[in-house]
Amino acid sequence: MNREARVAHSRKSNSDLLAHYTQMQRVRTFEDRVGELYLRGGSAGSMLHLSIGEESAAVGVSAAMRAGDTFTTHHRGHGIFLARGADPNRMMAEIGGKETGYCRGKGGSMHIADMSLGHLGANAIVGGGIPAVVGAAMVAKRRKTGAVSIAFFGDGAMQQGILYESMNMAALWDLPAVFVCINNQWGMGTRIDQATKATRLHERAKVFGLNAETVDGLDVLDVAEAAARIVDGARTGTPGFLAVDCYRFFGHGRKDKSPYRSPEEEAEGRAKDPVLYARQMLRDSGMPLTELDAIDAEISAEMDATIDFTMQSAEPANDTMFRDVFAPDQPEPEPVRTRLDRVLARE
Amino acid sequence: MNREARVAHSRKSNSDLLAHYTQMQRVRTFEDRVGELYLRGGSAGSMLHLSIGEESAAVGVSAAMRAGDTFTTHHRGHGIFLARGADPNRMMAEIGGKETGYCRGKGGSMHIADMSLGHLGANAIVGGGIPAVVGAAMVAKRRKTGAVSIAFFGDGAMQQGILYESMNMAALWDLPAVFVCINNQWGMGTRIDQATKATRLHERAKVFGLNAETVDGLDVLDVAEAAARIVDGARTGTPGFLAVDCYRFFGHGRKDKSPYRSPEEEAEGRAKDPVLYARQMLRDSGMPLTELDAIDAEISAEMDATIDFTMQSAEPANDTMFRDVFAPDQPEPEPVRTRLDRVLARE
Amino acid sequence: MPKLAYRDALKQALVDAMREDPDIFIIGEEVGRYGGAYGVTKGLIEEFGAERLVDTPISEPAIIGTAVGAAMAGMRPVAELMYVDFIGMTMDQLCNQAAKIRYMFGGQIGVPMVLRTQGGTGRSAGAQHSQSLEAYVMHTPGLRLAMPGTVYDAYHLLRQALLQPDPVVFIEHKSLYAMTEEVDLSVPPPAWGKAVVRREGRDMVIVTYSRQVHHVMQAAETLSQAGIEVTVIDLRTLNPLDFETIRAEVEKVGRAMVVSEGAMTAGVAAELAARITEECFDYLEDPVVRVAGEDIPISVSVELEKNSVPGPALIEDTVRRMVA
Amino acid sequence: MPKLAYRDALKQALVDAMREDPDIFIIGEEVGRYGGAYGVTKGLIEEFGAERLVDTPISEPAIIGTAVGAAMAGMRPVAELMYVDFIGMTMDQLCNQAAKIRYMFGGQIGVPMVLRTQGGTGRSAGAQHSQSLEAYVMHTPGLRLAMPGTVYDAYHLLRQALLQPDPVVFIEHKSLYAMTEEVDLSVPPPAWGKAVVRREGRDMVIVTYSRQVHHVMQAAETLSQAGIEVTVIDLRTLNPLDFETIRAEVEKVGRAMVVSEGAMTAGVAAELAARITEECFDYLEDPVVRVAGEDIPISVSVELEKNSVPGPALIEDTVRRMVA
Ligand SMILES: Cc1ncc(C[n+]2csc(CCOP(=O)(O)OP(=O)(O)O)c2C)c(N)n1
Ligand SMILES: Cc1ncc(C[n+]2csc(CCOP(=O)(O)OP(=O)(O)O)c2C)c(N)n1
Ligand SMILES: [Mg+2]
Ligand SMILES: [Mg+2]
Repeated sequence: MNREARVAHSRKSNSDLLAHYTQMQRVRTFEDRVGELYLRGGSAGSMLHLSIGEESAAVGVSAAMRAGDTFTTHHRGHGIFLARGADPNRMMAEIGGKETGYCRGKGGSMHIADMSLGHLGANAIVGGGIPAVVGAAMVAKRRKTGAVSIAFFGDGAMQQGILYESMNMAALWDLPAVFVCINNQWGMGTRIDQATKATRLHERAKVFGLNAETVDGLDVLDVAEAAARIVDGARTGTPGFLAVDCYRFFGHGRKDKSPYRSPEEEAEGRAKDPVLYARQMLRDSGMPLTELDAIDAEISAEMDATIDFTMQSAEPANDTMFRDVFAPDQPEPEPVRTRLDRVLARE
Repeated sequence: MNREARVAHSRKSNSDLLAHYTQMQRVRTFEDRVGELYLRGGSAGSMLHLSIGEESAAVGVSAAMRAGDTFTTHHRGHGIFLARGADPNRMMAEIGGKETGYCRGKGGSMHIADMSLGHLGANAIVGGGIPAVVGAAMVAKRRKTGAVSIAFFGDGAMQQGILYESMNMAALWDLPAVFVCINNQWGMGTRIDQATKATRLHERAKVFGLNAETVDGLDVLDVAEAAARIVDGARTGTPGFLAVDCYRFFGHGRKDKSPYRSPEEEAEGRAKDPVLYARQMLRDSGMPLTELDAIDAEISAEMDATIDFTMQSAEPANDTMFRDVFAPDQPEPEPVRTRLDRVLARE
Repeated sequence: MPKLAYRDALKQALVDAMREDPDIFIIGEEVGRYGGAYGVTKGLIEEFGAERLVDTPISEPAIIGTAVGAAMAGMRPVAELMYVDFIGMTMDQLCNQAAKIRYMFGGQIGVPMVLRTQGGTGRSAGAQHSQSLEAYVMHTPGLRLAMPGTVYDAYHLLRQALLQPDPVVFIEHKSLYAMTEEVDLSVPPPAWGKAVVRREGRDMVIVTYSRQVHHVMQAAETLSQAGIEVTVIDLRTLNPLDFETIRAEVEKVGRAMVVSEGAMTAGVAAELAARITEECFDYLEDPVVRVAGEDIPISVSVELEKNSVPGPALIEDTVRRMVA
Repeated sequence: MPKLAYRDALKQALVDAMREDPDIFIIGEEVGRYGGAYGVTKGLIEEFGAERLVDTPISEPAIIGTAVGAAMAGMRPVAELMYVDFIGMTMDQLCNQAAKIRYMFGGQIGVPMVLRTQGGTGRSAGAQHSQSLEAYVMHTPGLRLAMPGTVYDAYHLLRQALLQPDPVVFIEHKSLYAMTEEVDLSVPPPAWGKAVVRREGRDMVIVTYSRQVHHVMQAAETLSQAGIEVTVIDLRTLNPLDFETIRAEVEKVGRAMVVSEGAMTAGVAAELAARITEECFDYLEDPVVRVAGEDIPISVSVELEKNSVPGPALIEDTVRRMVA
């Protein structure tokens, strides 16, 4: 769409756009605070991956999802989880490794999940969470729940074989499964065209029999539309694939200064800012800046609170260490110390 | 090509066709004898996979290969190895688990190899031998040997993720690698369309950036032509993929009676007999039947001898058991009995 | 009492469990139409249909991953790996995902799946189809591990595995499928995780599992004729490990040996020997001796294959020398 | 003497080896332009170029498979797995292919590749990035296994690994990269496969490797101040395993403990304890005690992570109680 058509259109779908903007701004602000937590030494985990620049993928696809849908994410999944309704306090606390976190501080940023929101888990293995959606989609289909299951992953995972096995199964069995590749152009220090010659990513899914598209992530409305097509298609039995083109604004991890890419490239990439773009669309369509500022301020306060919540939360107690290896009704694994006590007691 | 054009053509390339026929007939006859060895209880290994019906793939692709080229095969690889010049005696002896075999009786039918002929090994893991050709092709490219490396595998392996990882790397690095899928329509009891919706197999390779074709395996000359295109392309830097359509005439293993497919289907499949077809082409182009019969008889005698060779060969000596776990200059792993002798000697 | 084959006991367990629990389904290569490479699921598709006997493409990593997802979504998959030798393709999904999900996610959810597979030697199937890889599984926190050695256990351990809240790796032995026994399946089984003392003796405790139970029992018979009486413990499950039964027997007898088909170094036998030594040291007259698979790949040659793993003769001989 | 970091010693080994042997090349994710996730290969691409520092897509199974093929074709690849935790995706290529090729093919060819990777805890990297999975490797016939604990060994073991005719899995420890030592690399190293006695004492032999060498040495210092003297054996390689050094020390001292960061059950500590017991039983006053990782996944929480694996306090305390 050209700019004029877009303004007209966004006026029409102004309320959608506002909702998307709000979600995207929440994601962006949350990610800012995560970085802050990290710098304050409050985050557990040496690895922390921010999704700044990718907000439209999280929010646009999420808009096509319903309660009951399930999903898995990769290691850069804060935005998706938030867009699906996560409590930012519990998220931040989990990232901080606190007992008030979603996973009681055991998982951290890369292993966060919430069954009640259909989040079957983030994953620190590139591609590791992909096949689970085939299983979840199979269950949804069999139980006729009408739910879809969506795997979110990065462009790097396009080179993991398990993706093709999973897409093939989804197609073969007509499952309500969707594969969403958040193509931020980089996998650590490897640009997508340094990882593959087949950079038209959706073609790879199409050849396996999936509905497949690529969408530019600049405009969240475009993403939402494409996602609606793909997700609705999956709901009615044709699994789908969506590549969302965007840019990883910062380093791979919080400390990575991306020396492997040029300032020019970064400037160009960051110019494609879906949050700013939505803000401008809203303004262009007549929304007063003061209103937008008010929204931002509210979000800022909400996210500030997550840091306090986290800093005030307790570390998990040491005796939780042996819990949840197996189900609660099962004996816990015997601690090494207990074993040693018994062995050494003989003397 | 229609029949007339084909006859004209085969007359032209009569000498090629005769050579191909001879090779295919050798493969077929060898496979017959393998079955015999098995029934006589002379084969080691409960698993024995015959390539009857697939001879044109082995011979046609082999014709495009040169000395110095390397290859790996799947579990149904006797034909390819023979076509590349294997000594049928040593092959049969290996299948019989004898010390005169290619691998001194340790490998058997599914783990046969010959470095001097570029055979980097058959594999009992579906897809297991595929990535090795990426490595071998990388070495060929770096050393500028002009060699290609070819992975042979079945249609079942098209659903193994490692194939896509390997093809992607070959494309990315412009390697002289070729992926040959011998599509005999079945993987054990699973017809190709029960394993995937994407039955136009070469499309999957094309999307990753490979030269890719499918060829009907009925006419070995067609296979040889297509293989020449694909293999030559790889030699000059564009990796390739070739699917050869054929039919697995018999069961998956020697004992499998294929109850999962209809007699009609089998009859139709076996009607596409590349050996018979080549024979008819030769006859149609004026070759006297007596000459063909003489060739067949010679082959028959050659292959009969492999059984005698095998039956007369010795089993590997028990002390070879610990040999070749590590290089010859390394100590062998200590046998359990030696350990026990030492431990029990204390008393 | 009726005679039943190990293979058929497994099938019966699947049938009975699937009738009771509509959430159980089987997923793997050739499990449906073909009936399983070793015939265990033959005929099941007729009763349960293709929805519950899901024939898959040859995509081991995704088979296990699909089962993980289905288990998280509330069903109870039985994922079949045709040979345990293929576990190497799936260990990320098995060990990084299935085994850790409950823990990483703070106990929110479990992965109640069974991974059915088979291993071991005896069919001259070569280096990539004859391994005993249970040590990988036993070493991985979060996985249960059952290895039935008898027809009765084939049935009951599989039934019990299908009630577990956590992932169970269930490894059958390829050389036992055709073995028949007279069994009364209606006899209530020992609790999940309990070992069984198959024979009692005063001279030696032998701890083992899976097919080696038979090799040990055969050696025990012969030894008995020579006046040497051994206790034979069949572990049945390696996780949970019933160490209390081992302890009780070893403390009575004062001498122990462990027998495993897996490669000796860093294998199951090492764990059992180390554990027995730690816990029963003052009762031991001799070191716990390991009889296990050689630290070599398995040859396709029938003789070399046989000599790569423990057999009754080696077991018998070792006991004699220890007891002497 | 110059101070050198573990990370830089590894780099130096790669540089020196690559200068000598043009067939060596490095292949893996982020090894070239990025310089390795832990900076080990930083700058190498400038000297050796992209042909010898092959940055790959994220395709672990094919990375290992490619290395296997390149090794068979006559070069000497150093395949890098960014975390040993990813080994689960590659175990088919590693254990069914690399480890068995020489054997299956009757000795025709070997697979002289090095798989460089790193493991262990200490960076709060969570359950899928903190494991110590060396037991899988040690259990697999056909693989060599080196685990350097010192800067000197980081250099020399890697140099030696790059001369081996067979596949070597080389596992670094993520918590050691920044560690510096004063070393003279020109001192000739012990032969490949030899353990080193880092300290000698009369009260206890502690057998360990990799980072736990430092925990043990630290405990040994403290114990020494209390008059307890321990012998510390750093295995350096787990395959080959230098049992003769262990035997000699244990026979002198009569008491042994093994320390490993890997999960205890069916882990490396089990193998070492079993082996020592078997071979040195009559010299042992007490059972060989295992101090090892808990049988649980690793938490991201810093405290829980630390408490999941052995540390100096636990080691010291255990020795005290044993010696008391
Ligand atoms: C199996 C596996 N291989 C490698 C890594 C290390 N790693 C973590 S993230 C990453 C890059 C992933 O790139 P992409 O999929 O594009 O996701 P992004 O980081 O861009 O969101 C790599 C190589 C890993 N965690 N898991
Ligand atoms: C990784 C792996 N999975 C499963 C098997 C069991 N298996 C052996 S051959 C085969 C079918 C292979 O079909 P295809 O690739 O088409 O080869 P074909 O037998 O038709 O030549 C299967 C499933 C195996 N050997 N390896
Ligand atoms: Mg990316
Ligand atoms: Mg086939």
